[in-house]
Amino acid sequence: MTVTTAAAPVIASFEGNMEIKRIVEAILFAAKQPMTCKQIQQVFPELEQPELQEVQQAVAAITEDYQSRPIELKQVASGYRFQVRSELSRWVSRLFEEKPPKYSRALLETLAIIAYRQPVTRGDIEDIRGVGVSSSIIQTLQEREWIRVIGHKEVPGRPALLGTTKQFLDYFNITTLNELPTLQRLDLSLDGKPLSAGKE
Amino acid sequence: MTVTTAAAPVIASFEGNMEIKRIVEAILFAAKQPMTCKQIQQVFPELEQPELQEVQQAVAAITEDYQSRPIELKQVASGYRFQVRSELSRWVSRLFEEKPPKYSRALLETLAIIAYRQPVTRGDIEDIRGVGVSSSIIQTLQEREWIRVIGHKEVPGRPALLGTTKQFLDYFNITTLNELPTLQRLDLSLDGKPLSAGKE
Amino acid sequence: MENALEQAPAFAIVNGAPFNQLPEDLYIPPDALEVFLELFEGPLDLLLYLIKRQNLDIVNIPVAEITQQYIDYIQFMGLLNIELAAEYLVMAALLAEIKSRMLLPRRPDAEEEEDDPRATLIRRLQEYECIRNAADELDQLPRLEREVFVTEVDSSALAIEQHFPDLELKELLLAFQDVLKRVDQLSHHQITKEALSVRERMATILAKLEGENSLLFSQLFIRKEGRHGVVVSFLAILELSKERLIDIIQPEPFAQIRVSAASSAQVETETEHD
Repeated sequence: MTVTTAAAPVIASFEGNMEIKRIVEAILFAAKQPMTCKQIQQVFPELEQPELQEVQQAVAAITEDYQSRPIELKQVASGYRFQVRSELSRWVSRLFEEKPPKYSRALLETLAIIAYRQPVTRGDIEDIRGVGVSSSIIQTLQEREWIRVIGHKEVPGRPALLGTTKQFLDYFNITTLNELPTLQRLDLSLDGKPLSAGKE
Repeated sequence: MTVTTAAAPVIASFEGNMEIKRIVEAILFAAKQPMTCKQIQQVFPELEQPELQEVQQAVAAITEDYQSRPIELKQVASGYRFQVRSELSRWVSRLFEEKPPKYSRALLETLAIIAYRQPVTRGDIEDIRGVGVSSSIIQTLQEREWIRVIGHKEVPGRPALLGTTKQFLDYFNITTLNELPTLQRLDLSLDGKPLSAGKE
Repeated sequence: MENALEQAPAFAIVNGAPFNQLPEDLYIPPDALEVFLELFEGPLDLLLYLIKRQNLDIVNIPVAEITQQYIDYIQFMGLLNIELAAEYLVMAALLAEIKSRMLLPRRPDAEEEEDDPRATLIRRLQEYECIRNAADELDQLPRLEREVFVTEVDSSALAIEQHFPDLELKELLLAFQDVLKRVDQLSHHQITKEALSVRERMATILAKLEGENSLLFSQLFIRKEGRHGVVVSFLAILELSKERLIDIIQPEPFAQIRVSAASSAQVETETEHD
C-alpha cells in the first residue's frame, strides 16, 4: 500500500490565533451536544473571550483540517459536532450490540405530519391520519425532544399546537426543515380531472 | 500569529493498510468505552478481519497523527480512548461547570440548628423545625464537610449525633463556636452595625 | 408482508374498467387477514391500498366499487370477530353515504363538483398518501444511532472545579432566628455566650470520648482554662449525662471517677476523622 499524505490535515491557510483554535477544537470534542459558535465563545472566561468571528474562523479551519480524516466536523441544527463520516458507518455500527431503535409507522406518520404541517394540533393529526393519535406516541416524541408545544390554538379548549425542535433536526442529521425530503404526492383524480384544490 | 504546521498530523511513516487505519480511527472515536486492539479487531466482520498486528500498527499511527492536536489517543487500563489533553483542562472544564445554586431555606435552618444546638440528632432537628429533614440536606452538609457525626445517642436506633467541623469554622473565618454571632448581636446589626463575623 | 399482498394477482383492467367479479382477498386465510389488517394504519390506509391495487394506471376513482370492496372487508372482519377500530366503521358509513348520493341523478351543474363528496374524500386520501410517503422517507434518512455516530472523546480526567454556593454567617443566624421564631420559644430569644460554650464543650467531650474505653473525669478538664473553663466543662458533663450521652462511673467508693461514651462498647468509630 502506498503511503499517502491525504489523511494529514493541512492548515497552511489558517491565519487566526492558533491557541484559540486548539481550545475551540478541544471544546467541540468534549461537548456532549452540538455547539454554536456563540456557545463556544462563552465557554471562554469573560476576560479571555475571543471575538465571535475568531471562533467562526477556527471552526472553519478545523472543518478543513478534518477534511480527509474518518471523522468530520458537521453543522446540524443546534450547532457543530464531530461525527464519523457516513461512508464508515457500516463498520462503526457493528460496535453497538443493541439494535438502533425502530419506530412504528404510526409514530413516523405522526412525526411527519408535525414536521411538514407544523404547527398542528392533535386534532389535525387525527384528521390527516383518519385514526386517533395515541398519547404514548406524543409522549415518546416529546421525551425524545423531537416535538414541543409551540403555542395554543385560539379555539374552544385551546388545543396545543405542536412543532418540531432543533433536536429533531440534529437527530436526522440536518440543519433546517428545508432539508427534509420534499413531499411527493400521489395524484388521484376524479373523473379524469386532476384535483387542483388539493393543498400543497 | 505565525502559521505553523505543528498541528498537522504527519503520517509519513505509516506502512500499513490505509483503509484499516481509517476504520480503526472511526471505531475509536465512536466507542463509548476504551477499546483494546483485540476488541477493535472483532468489530470487523469475520471475513474482513485484519491481523491483530495491523490493528496495533494502525493504533500506533493514529496516536502519532494526533500528537500535536488538542486531543490524544491514550492507553488506559481497559484499552485506548481519545481524550482531551490535560493542558486544555482549564478551558474545557468550563463546559461542565454549573453555576452553584443557592442553598435552600431548609438547608440553612438545618445547619443553623446543628451549629447552635450541637450535638443534635436528626430527630432533634425535626422537632425544632417541625418538619422532616431530607437526607439530601444532611448529605450536602456532610459533603461540604461542614458537619459530621460526632457520636451516637444511646436510645433505640442509636441515632447519629451531629456537630460542626473545623472546616465549618474555617469557612466562616472563626476559631471557636463562641464566635458565632448571637441573636443579641444580630439585633445590634439590624440597627445599622454590620456583623463583623460575616465571611469575607 | 405488504409487498407480498400487493403482488397478489391483480384484477384485470379492461380499458380502465376494472374487472372485479372475484374479490380474491376473500381467499386469504383468516389468520393472514388478521395480520394483514394490522398492517394498516387506519381506514385511509386501507382505502389507499384498495385503490392502488385496483387502479394501476388510474385516471378515475370508482367510488362505488371501492366502497363495495371496503364494506366487504369490514363485513368479513366482522365475521372473523376481528375487533375493528371505530374509525373503520365511520369510514364505511361515509362511503355508504357517498355511494347513495352517487346513485341520485346528477345535475349538470358546475357548482355540483365542489360539493361532490368524493372530492373531499379524495383530497383526504391524497393528503394521507403524501404523509405516508413522507414518513417512509423520514425513516430512510440517515439518523443518529443508526447511520450517524458522534464522536466520544473522554474528558472525565479533566479536573473540574466544583463550585459551592457561598454562605454568610449572617444568613445562618437569620435562619436560626426564623427557626426560633417559629417554635415560639420566647425564652430563647437570646443565645448567651455561656450556653453556647457548654454546647460546644459537650461536642468536644463527646469527640474526646469516642474511640476511648473511658477517660478519667479529671482528664476532661483543662487546667489552663481556669475557673470559667472548669465550670463550662462541668456543666457540659452534667448536660451530657442528663441527655444520657455519657456514663459516669465510680467503680468503688473513693475510686477515681471515670467517664465513657454511653455503652461505649458499641460506639462505632467510623465517623471520627479530624
